[in-house]
Amino acid sequence: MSFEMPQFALAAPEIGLAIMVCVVLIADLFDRSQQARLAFVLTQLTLLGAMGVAIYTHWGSEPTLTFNGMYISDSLAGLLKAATAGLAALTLAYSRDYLRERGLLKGEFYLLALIATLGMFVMASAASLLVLYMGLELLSLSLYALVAFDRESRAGSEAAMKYFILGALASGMLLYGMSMLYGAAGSLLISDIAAATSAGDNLLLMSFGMTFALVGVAFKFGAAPFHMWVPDVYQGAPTAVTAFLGSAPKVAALALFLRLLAEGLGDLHDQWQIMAIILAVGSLAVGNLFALVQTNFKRMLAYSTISHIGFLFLGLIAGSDEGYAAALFYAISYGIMAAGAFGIIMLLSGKGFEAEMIDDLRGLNERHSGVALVVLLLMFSMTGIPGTIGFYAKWLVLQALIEAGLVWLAIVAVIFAVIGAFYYLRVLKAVYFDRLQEPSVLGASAAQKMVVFGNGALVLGLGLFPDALITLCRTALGL
Amino acid sequence: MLALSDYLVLSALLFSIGMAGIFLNRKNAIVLLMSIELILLAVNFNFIAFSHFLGDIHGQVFVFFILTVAAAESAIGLAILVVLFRNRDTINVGDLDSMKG
Amino acid sequence: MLQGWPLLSLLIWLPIVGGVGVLLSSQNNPDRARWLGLGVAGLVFALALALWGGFEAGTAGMQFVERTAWIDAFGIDYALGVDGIAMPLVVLTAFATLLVVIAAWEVVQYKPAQYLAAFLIMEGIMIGVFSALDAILFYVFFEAMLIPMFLIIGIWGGPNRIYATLKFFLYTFLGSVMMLVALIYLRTEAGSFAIADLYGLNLPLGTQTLVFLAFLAAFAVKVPMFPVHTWLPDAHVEAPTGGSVILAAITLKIGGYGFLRFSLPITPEASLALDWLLIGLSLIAVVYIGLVAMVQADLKKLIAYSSIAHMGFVTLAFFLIFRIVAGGGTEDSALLALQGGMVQMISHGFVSAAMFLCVGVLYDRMHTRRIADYGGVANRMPVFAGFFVLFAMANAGLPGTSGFVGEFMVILASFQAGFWYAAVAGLTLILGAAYSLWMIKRVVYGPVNNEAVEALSDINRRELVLLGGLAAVIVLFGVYPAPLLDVMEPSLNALLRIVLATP
Amino acid sequence: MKSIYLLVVLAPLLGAAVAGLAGHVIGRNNAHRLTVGAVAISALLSLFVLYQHVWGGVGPFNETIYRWASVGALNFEVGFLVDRLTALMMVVVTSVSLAVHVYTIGYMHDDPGYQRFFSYINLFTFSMLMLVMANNFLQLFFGWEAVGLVSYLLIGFWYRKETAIVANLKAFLVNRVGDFGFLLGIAAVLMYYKSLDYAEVFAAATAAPTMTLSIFGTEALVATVGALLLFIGAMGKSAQVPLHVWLPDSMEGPTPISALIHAATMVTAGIFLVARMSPIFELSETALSVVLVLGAITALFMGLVGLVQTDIKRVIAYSTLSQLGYMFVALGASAYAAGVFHLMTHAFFKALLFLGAGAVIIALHHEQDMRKMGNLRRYLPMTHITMLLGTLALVGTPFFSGYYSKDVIIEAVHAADRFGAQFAWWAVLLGVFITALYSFRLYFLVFWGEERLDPKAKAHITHLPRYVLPVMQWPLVALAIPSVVIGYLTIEPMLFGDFFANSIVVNPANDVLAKKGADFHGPFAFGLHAAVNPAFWLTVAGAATAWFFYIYRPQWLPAINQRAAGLVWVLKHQYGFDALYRVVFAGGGRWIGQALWRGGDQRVIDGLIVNGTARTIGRVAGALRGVQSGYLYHYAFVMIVGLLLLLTLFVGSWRGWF
Repeated sequence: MSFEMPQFALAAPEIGLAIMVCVVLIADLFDRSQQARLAFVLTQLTLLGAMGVAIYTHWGSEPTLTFNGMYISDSLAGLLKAATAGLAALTLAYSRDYLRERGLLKGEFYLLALIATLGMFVMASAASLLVLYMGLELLSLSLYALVAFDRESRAGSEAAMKYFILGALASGMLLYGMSMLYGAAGSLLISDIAAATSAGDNLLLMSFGMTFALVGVAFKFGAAPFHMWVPDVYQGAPTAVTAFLGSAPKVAALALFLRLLAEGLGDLHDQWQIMAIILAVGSLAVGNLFALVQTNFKRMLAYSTISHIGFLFLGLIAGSDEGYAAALFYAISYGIMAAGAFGIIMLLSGKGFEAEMIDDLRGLNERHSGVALVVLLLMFSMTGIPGTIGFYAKWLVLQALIEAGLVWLAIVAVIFAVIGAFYYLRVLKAVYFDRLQEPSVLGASAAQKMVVFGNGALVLGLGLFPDALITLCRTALGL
Repeated sequence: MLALSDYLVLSALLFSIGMAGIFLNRKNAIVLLMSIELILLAVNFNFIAFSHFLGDIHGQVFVFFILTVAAAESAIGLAILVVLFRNRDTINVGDLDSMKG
Repeated sequence: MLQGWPLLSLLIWLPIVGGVGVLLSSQNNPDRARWLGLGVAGLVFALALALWGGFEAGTAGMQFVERTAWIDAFGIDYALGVDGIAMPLVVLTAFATLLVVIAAWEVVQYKPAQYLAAFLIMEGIMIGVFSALDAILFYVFFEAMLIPMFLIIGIWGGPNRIYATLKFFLYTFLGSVMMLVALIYLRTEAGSFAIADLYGLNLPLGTQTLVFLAFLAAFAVKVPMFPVHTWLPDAHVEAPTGGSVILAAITLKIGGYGFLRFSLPITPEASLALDWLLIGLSLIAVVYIGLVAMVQADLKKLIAYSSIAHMGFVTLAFFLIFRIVAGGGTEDSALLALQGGMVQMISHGFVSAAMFLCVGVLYDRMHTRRIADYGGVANRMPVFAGFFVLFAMANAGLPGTSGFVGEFMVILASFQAGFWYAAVAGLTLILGAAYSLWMIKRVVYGPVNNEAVEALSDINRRELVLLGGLAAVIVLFGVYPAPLLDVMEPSLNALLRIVLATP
Repeated sequence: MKSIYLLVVLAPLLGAAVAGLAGHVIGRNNAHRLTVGAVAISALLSLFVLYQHVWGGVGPFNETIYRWASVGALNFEVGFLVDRLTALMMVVVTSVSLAVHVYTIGYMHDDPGYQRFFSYINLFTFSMLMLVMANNFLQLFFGWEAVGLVSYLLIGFWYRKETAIVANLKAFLVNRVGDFGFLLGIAAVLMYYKSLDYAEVFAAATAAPTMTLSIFGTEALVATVGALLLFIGAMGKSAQVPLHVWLPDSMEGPTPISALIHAATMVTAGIFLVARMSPIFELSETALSVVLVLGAITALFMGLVGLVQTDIKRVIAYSTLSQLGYMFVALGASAYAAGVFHLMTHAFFKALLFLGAGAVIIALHHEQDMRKMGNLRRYLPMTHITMLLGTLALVGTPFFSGYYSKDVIIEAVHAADRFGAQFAWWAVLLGVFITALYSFRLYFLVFWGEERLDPKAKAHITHLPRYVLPVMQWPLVALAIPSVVIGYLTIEPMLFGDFFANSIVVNPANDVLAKKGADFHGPFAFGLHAAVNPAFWLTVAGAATAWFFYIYRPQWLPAINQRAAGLVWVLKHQYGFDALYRVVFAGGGRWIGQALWRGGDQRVIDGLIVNGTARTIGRVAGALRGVQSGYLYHYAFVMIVGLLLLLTLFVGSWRGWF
């Protein structure tokens, strides 16, 4: 057995990130600011650097396998990594004031976030079940810890417990499925699995395994009926964590799907399509209906996430590269919107006060019309109104669906989108239509507002000029 | 000689018991951790069985990784349990319903 | 002078940028906001007039075309252009917005900068709707309109504004997403989103029917047609005056415009196959809504219902063309119907705007819209009463006002499709007069009804300019509509050829 | 000539615009100077036009002024057709209008809406001229509705009066019913004759007299359908049964208006219309019969209602209805010229009567009830004389204008052999008696008998400002002259000459006037002929009856009223038309509207479908909410159920279930 030197350069993003994790860990020890300023700055620089490195390393190159075929470098990986790192950086940028006011501003927070990002990076480049699993667990374990980050919070620990147990259960199912895939293909390499599938070996076993694997993926996404953790975790976790949890990991979950089900089991599309339809329609229904009756903004956003995941799944259902590109665009744009929405909650929250109810947004337009405008953009973007990025996400998915001949699904989807519009509008009603007797001044730092405005500008700017991002997503999938 | 299917059936049973343990247990959260271990055990069983019958070593390597990760997972799980107990003075899963609807 | 300028882009983006500018610069300075808003709206109107001036009336093709790649991945262009159908509507939009800005002057006290910004942005978006040559671009503008209007009704509206604005939003949103599905479907057939490429696809009838119904969902709600009209009275009642003006004058027209731009040419066979449905609904709108309008106790509701009835005339005209041709009428008669429908739309833009402004004038003074709270307004506000009566007459289609032109042409054309179409449509002559003038009788005439009326003061100079300007336009188009018709004729004729070319 | 025609039309429009828009700037006196001047110009020029057409040898003028709109090959234009019919109408309109304008200076002297009033009547003159001078249906319709608008504005001129604003609404709506038919008629004309221009339409109609269309499941002549639809319009404007209900109520307007619009000019537009459309009407026996019968019904039965009215103006109003009926009878008998002739004479004497009544009303300080008048000849000698002349003309005293016009109608109907002609002849003959009865009833009640004045009215009449009456009385005199002599002077050329040769088309087979023309030996002989004419004796009988009951034995009257209580009740309620319309159309319309609104819009569409859907979704969501119980084991359970679901699908896909 000859030993082939792996191409370490192709894994530069992961290696760099891992090194930076250590650097941040050590640097934080020497940071006397009590505010983890060094860790924060280093983390953000790392994430931005990782974006650049990921693009530089992966973008435009032919798909290259290394580390004994267990690691893949392609444009898709580049975009996925850049997106996760970027979204992570965005959500972390919101978090400082919020964490400081709750005494949570510690280096570990950024450290865990970095490690989670590393896990996502690994997933994005996984070409083997083992690597995929490792990345997933690296992400999940960090997230469990993050959810429980506020040790004094009753809701936080309850949420962490639920997340942990259900996540472990889902991991178990995913692993069980992976074991079946391994048994059917005789290899852990995704390329081998794909080859075995297209050759028609052990299809029964393969698709049995696929079913379990899909459950695992669906859980990561939070698609119904594997969504039950989502509202509780979103609500219970500190908002800074929710923001992180709600954006980048969705892209990672998409990576999981694309690597495992699209690349590995693409030839079983006929079989998982029907399952994915159930998941998608179920998510649309559950997400939209449950969100209607929420009064807690964070919980409502959690259900709205579920409905967005349903929409995203519709893109996957098409089973075409068009559809995957649409889903990728959806995941990225949703990440931006979710980061903004949770960022708003952080911005409105003060010391000892969680602005997590919809009513807490009342009269926002009178308190600060600029922030209100961002809320407006975010909500309309989530609704899918043109002029915002959310429209193109929905449009691309519908386009993929219709091109795949699934017009009826497109119609179901838009009807749920209309139902969904109602609860987003309720938020706007609070922001714009409810008037306060004495509007209090918004006590948010300028830096935080700048982040919010930047996020809003991103939603609007990409809403007016979506071409670049669409092209990126399509190129990543070889279109 | 035991056939592959025997291993698979056994692991399926273990897996099912693990899952059942999670939703049947309404008392102690520790039991949940145990159930999860059981599920992972079932998976490991599968991998080893396949590995053996396929004559491929990768499955067994995977098992090592799973074991390691399971250990880490348990550590985090127990840590969360401690936090939970500190906050609520209970590890009874039936009491964890402050968020719902 | 304006040769080579991207005039349409200016018309779209100037108000939007101006609106944002008002928002950024004048949040705490209402006066600056007003003057800035007026400046922007005036400039846009001037540009719109320049558009009219530079428009070549003799041709059917798109003019002032601009084309830039926008979403390359799908070959979608930022393509703008106007023909004889769109151009008058663009000018109307600019005119109506200018009115709204003036009408808001000292009336809107709550966040005037935001109010004006919303209307200016709305203006840009609406002009975009009329000038988009690409279906996705059209859809983007079409949907984006919801945002400012949602806010306008919700923030500055009446007590029940939240119900109204949600209803407005969800109703129209539901309609338009169906259209999106249809547009995407059409792209799979045509390979392009350019509207012109969607014509003449010759889809099978079944498919056409589905596409037609999807378009119908979008445009019928916008128009609005019976039975999806119930959002309109609520929206109008709760909207501030400016909101009502824009809703009635422009956004309803977008529905009619959509029928002309999309439904008829893209799905001509389905339009032919389903024309009974549209005609039936339109006739129901004329009669049913006319009767309902009569019993309204709320001024704005009455005018809202009258709007629905008037727009019923528009849809009637558009979909009667098949029967006119089949019934032995000439193509000129079909053209007469289309022209009539278009004129009706534009005239309704003026007349309904005028009516809502009149109600606004009253509401600003009395803070009630209940007809019963008025009575004898003419005693205190003779000049206003004169205008109000004139507008009500225009609403009832009196010859010499613009309201007559469209009705006249449509009834004349519908007779060619069959006596009964004209007979039912002609009932509007009676019903329109009944609800308009009965309202006038109860509001304007009579002895002074109560102390609040006694305390009324006549319109001020600003209101005089507003109402006087509208009155002049209404009479002008009533007495001499030829310029308007000449502008539209080639385009409508070309459209008619496309629609009737189907076997 | 074109510029003259334009000036005729535009002078009053300009006057109206200035007086209306800048009335308070220019002041009261300037307002009336301006508007009277404008109408005077129109009147003089109209006379000149008539002169030119009759004696100046000017032929018919038919030209476009401007293109209103065009669609493809269809042209809609504004243009003038001036022939002798038009010229005559122009003279009638402008001259009566001028008289009324002058009269108004006195009548409206104290009214705060002085300028507004002048603006309106100037506008009316413009509209009416546009109507009569139109050379196409579009402009005709414009004028048609424009006079309706002015009528609406003027009936409701005193807008504080509830009765006035009810009356004007009613007038407009009833007219709209007529216009509904009218517009459909225009549509029919356009469809079948491919044009709206009179000349082209008439040519097309004459070229294809037997063209049919299918309607109500049967084939009908295009001419019949078109003529009847147009006639519906005429019925509305000229207040023929059953669309007559608005005219009596229109008396709520100021009296000059009643004279100008609701007696002399606007209400005769229907007559003018039918005369103008004679080429189409002549093609359809059916249409003419309908005109004939409805005219006869109106002539007789509306006259009867006039007998029981106590309001001086209402009596004259019902008289107007009845006289309009006479004119339609003439038209229906194909004696178009006779109809137009009666239109002209009627315009003068009816305007005279109204203005006289107005003078009485002003003198008594707005008292209109004849029961509170009596013996007024002492106070208002000039008014008395002129009104007597008007009455004599109306009832058809030989050598007065009304005698010629009415008698010709009766003769013409007698000569006609159309369906309904027999009935119409009896109706108009009986109508002569009725006319004399109500006319002299009015005359005696107002000017003779005992004085029954209210003290206030009495005080007013004795202290009347000097300058008010003269300016009101000169127009009376001015109108009295043609009322008396115009018939004598013009009967020969108008009815039996070729006056209308270019404007009215009569099928030779129908031409009753030509038949009568053979017996005509000059107006004087025609007057003497009264002695052997039953109509004359009926007139005398009517006048005598009035004298008997109102002067000689007024005490018998209550007994008679009691005997005929039922009939009086019916007459006082105008045969129930008002009640019927109020209940069925006004009430029914509102009821249906309410039902549709509450039931259709609010309950079904909004309640059931729109809000119902929202409610249902909300309920489902609320119910489903319980699934998210918060318990970890439920969550796990749901996940496992989900897994089982997917596994079922897996099994299904392998078993080929899908």
